Amino acid sequence: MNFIGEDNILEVNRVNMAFGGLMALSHLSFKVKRGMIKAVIGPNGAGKTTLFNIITGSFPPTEGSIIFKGMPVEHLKAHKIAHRGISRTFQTVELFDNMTVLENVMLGCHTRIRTSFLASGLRLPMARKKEAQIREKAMKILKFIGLAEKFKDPADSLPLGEQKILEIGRALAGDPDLICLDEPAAGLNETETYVASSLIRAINAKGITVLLVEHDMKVIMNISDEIVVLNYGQKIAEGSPDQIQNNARVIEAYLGSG
Amino acid sequence: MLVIKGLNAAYDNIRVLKDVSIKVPKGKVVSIIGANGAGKSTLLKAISGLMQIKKGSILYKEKDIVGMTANRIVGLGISQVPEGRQIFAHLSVLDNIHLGAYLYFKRNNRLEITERVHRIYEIFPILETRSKQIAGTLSGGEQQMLAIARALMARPELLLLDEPSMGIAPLVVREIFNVIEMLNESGTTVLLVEQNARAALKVADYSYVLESGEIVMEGLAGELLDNPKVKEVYLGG
Amino acid sequence: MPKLLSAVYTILVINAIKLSAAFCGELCLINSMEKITVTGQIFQYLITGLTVGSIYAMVAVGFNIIYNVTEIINFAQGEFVMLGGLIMVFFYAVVKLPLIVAFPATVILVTLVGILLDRLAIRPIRHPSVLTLIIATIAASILIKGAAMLIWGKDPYDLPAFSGRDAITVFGAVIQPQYFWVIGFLIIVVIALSIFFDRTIIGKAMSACADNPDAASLVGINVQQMILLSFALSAAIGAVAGITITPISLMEYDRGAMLAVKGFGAAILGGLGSFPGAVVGGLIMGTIESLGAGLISSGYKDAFALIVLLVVLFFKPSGIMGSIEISRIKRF
Amino acid sequence: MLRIGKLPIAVFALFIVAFPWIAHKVPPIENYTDIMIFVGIYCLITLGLSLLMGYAGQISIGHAAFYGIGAYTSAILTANYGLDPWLCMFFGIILSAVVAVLVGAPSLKLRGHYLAMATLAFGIIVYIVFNEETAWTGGPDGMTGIPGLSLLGFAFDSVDRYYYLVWIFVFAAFIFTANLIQSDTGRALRAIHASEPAAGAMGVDISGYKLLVFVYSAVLASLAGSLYAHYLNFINPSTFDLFFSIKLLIMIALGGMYNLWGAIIGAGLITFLSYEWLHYFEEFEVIVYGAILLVVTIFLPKGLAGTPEIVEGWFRK
Repeated sequence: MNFIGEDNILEVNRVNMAFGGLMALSHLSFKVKRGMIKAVIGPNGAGKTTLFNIITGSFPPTEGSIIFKGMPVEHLKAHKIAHRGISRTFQTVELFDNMTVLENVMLGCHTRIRTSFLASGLRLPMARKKEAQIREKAMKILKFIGLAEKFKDPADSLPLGEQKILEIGRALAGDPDLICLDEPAAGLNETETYVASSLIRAINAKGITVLLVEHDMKVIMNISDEIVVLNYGQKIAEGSPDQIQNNARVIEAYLGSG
Repeated sequence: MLVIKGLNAAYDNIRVLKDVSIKVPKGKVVSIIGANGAGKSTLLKAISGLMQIKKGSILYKEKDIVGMTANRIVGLGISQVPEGRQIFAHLSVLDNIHLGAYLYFKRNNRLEITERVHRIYEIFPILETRSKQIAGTLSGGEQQMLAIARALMARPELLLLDEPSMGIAPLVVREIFNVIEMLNESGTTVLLVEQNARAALKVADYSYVLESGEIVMEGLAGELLDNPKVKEVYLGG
Repeated sequence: MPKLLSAVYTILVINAIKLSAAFCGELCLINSMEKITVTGQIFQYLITGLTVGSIYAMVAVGFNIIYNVTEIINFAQGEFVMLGGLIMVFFYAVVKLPLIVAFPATVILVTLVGILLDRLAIRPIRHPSVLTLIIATIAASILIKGAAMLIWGKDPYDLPAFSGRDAITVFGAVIQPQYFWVIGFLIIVVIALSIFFDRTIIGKAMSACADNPDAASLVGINVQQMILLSFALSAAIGAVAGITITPISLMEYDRGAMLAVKGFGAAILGGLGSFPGAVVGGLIMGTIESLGAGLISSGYKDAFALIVLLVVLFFKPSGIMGSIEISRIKRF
Repeated sequence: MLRIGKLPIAVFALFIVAFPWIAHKVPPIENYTDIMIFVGIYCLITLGLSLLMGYAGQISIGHAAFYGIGAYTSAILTANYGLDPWLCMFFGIILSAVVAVLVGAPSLKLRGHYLAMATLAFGIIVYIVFNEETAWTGGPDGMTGIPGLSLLGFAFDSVDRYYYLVWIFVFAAFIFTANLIQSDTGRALRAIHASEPAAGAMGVDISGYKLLVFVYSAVLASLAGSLYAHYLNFINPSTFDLFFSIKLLIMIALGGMYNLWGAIIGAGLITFLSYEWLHYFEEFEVIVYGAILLVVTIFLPKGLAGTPEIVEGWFRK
């Protein structure tokens, strides 16, 4: 499907999310333009991960809607949303630790190339052809993210920096239109952070829209086109990195002075 | 106060620490910086008894504590604030704080415990307003404060902090480092493990750099801040 | 195909007829025996249900103790009850100890079995996962059952009621004095445990172990000791349940599994981990079973409780008194 | 761990083909062909269970129920209605699949202990039905007069003939399952085992796959039940009790559920134990099972099929 003239790939419309009596998000609205890198920042507990979970279908919002490529998706389950073209990574790495590096990325292709239960069980020629396709595509992605040499290693044997990169690779394998990255630099050192930010730029250069949550302000200011700031589930500011850095409310609630 | 000599540790035959030797003098803040996976957390776990040691000695007040279980080491005056805010998520904030003084409860010092809780609330006023809340519902920054508060309840002479700034908003990080400085001024010795090298070096007196399980550099924190190699690798140039 | 359809249809019809016939039969029988009224009969089922329910409640409490400390479901929980009954028989009938001495002796012995269970089956597992823990406790339950069969054989055993068998009649229903013992012990156990877990620091320390064992040892809690204590406590409660129920319903070597399943049903129904929930769950479970067996079909007696268990699991797995918020952060 | 090599399959196939011939030549094991029929029947169930438990990570302690549904459908429809046995086998499979969907859809939303208890309760309920519906099942006394199998006039009426029939089914199931594991479907199942949130985010239909593999394992168990009924020509409920479900658990735990060979090894060992070698233990039998299960859980978490890995580990040291 092609949405020529669709300016916004994602719209978050007046989303409310309540857990028990606690409001994790209240009346949150913002838009993500196709092809940009948009960052969501805010203190812990501001609702950033909750927002990601709602966008990617872990649970539906209490109220409000999420419009992706012009269609509401807030009621869909996670795998349906993945099929529509939203992919994600997790704050604490969620790799499949019972698989190799290659298999992790191969699974990422699941949204695009799949074989049916019967076809795989009977190992029909069609299933074999698809399996070869999947493998080829996964290797290509591993080369792109620079982990091709480690394709046979168990995923959990990689150092954290590479695990985070691999998770991004796995998310890329489904050819998403929008990729949501939950703290891609958390726990990484300067060098690893640099690798991760370059990768995010490279992904964006391929035309994939990026939505990311991050604490590392250097990463945020360097790579994002627009920033949304959350505090206690509410949007307190939105704008370019420069605007945000000089926004009085943001300084007071999040960045601190000096 | 704490002297570690030739420490070796391994997970499933993969060596994580190789002949690590460090010293933590009484009343000082010592920090260990290094990349992820360098073995920083393992080192702290080895000291606090959560991790089995292959070889080497850990002398605390001239007494070897290698092989002691974690719950006994706490009794000697070493408290650890574990990585990733491991509070008791299902219990209330006050229960969490009380459990920090578990060993004192066993000795039945009720009055002293009330006093200490009071003192904790002075340091972290936000915890007093949340004392009835289930700890798992606190924000990340509040959970980190709670984890520190819980460790302080045991009246440690040596406080081990594992990545206190990880995943926390910059504003709260500053607050937490202020608390560390304040604790040190009131006499607590601190051993700090941090990814955030700049903050760690600012607050510390002395520092070690850990790379792939080995100490590759050490020195006064101020000197390391100006060291070109440290600058390049850990402070981002 | 039509043949099959008609077969299925016949099955349904026959069952429906059987059910209603059984129901009418029961009522007719009651009418013909003028001494027992319908309400009396139902009251009788209720009393029996509450008594059996108290035992399920105690099994559920045992589940909860271990679960609250370790997040393990101990599939061998029912074996403690069985052992309680049979060891009591041994002390009372073979060693000829008086009741008052045999009782604590039995509890101590079963508690030892609980401690051994932890030391020999749970602690040695190096990388415990839900699956290995389930398998280990099932293994232990088979072992205990097998040992019981070797020692006591396959016959059911009886014990004298604690305060005689002179029944009291209320509204036409016969109440054994032993019923009061069962319910009394349940009340004592639940009150004591609630105080222990909510008010004492050791109780809180035990909950902390379930939450985060590493963090618990970092504040000075001896986690292994707490786990051991939880197994000991829940074995002791199982023993009490077994000793008090034997005079009413006898005891044999293979009762453990069914008691465990129904006790678990009670625990789930009330909300896993909650002690008041265990009591409510157990009583409901026992009542449904007793009414179902009495009014619908005695052959399906065991099935009623299990169907309730499934319905609860399918529609409200957090139970009627459990907290969804808390069950969401649990590991297992 | 995952590659199922062609060579081991060929060697194993050769062994299975030659087995009856060898058994005839060696008097002490002459009756082993008969036992091997039961091994094959149990293999069908354990193959499905190892896919369900080992690969997809979903526990079931109620598969005796599907085994029983297969057996009783075959028995009731042949003995009481004179339907063709193959047709009955098919009906059994359909019925098991339907029951598996009805029970599996709500159960598989549950995790860990809850799922274990739900399947356990389901198994016991079905067992009670077998006992109570006397008009259909003959109650505790069981049913007789279940006919044997024949195809196009060829009767599987000798031990050897039935042996080959059963093992053809086993091989088909083995190859189908092995293909599944090495495909996109197998990866999806392992992904669910490792992390449901991540699997969902990567587009894996979690509840769909869980149900699919649950139904698949139920179908295999039902097939096994039908084969059992037509071989023995007699069934009674005690074959399908809780202990049988536990025995299945022992089989895959002993063999190793993370490897398809484990399913075969486990089924083989436990069957020979219970039909042949455990006679010496008599009443101790149950204790032996408990001890095996406990020892395996503690010392061989990956079962016997995992021992090469352990040995390899020693050498690396």
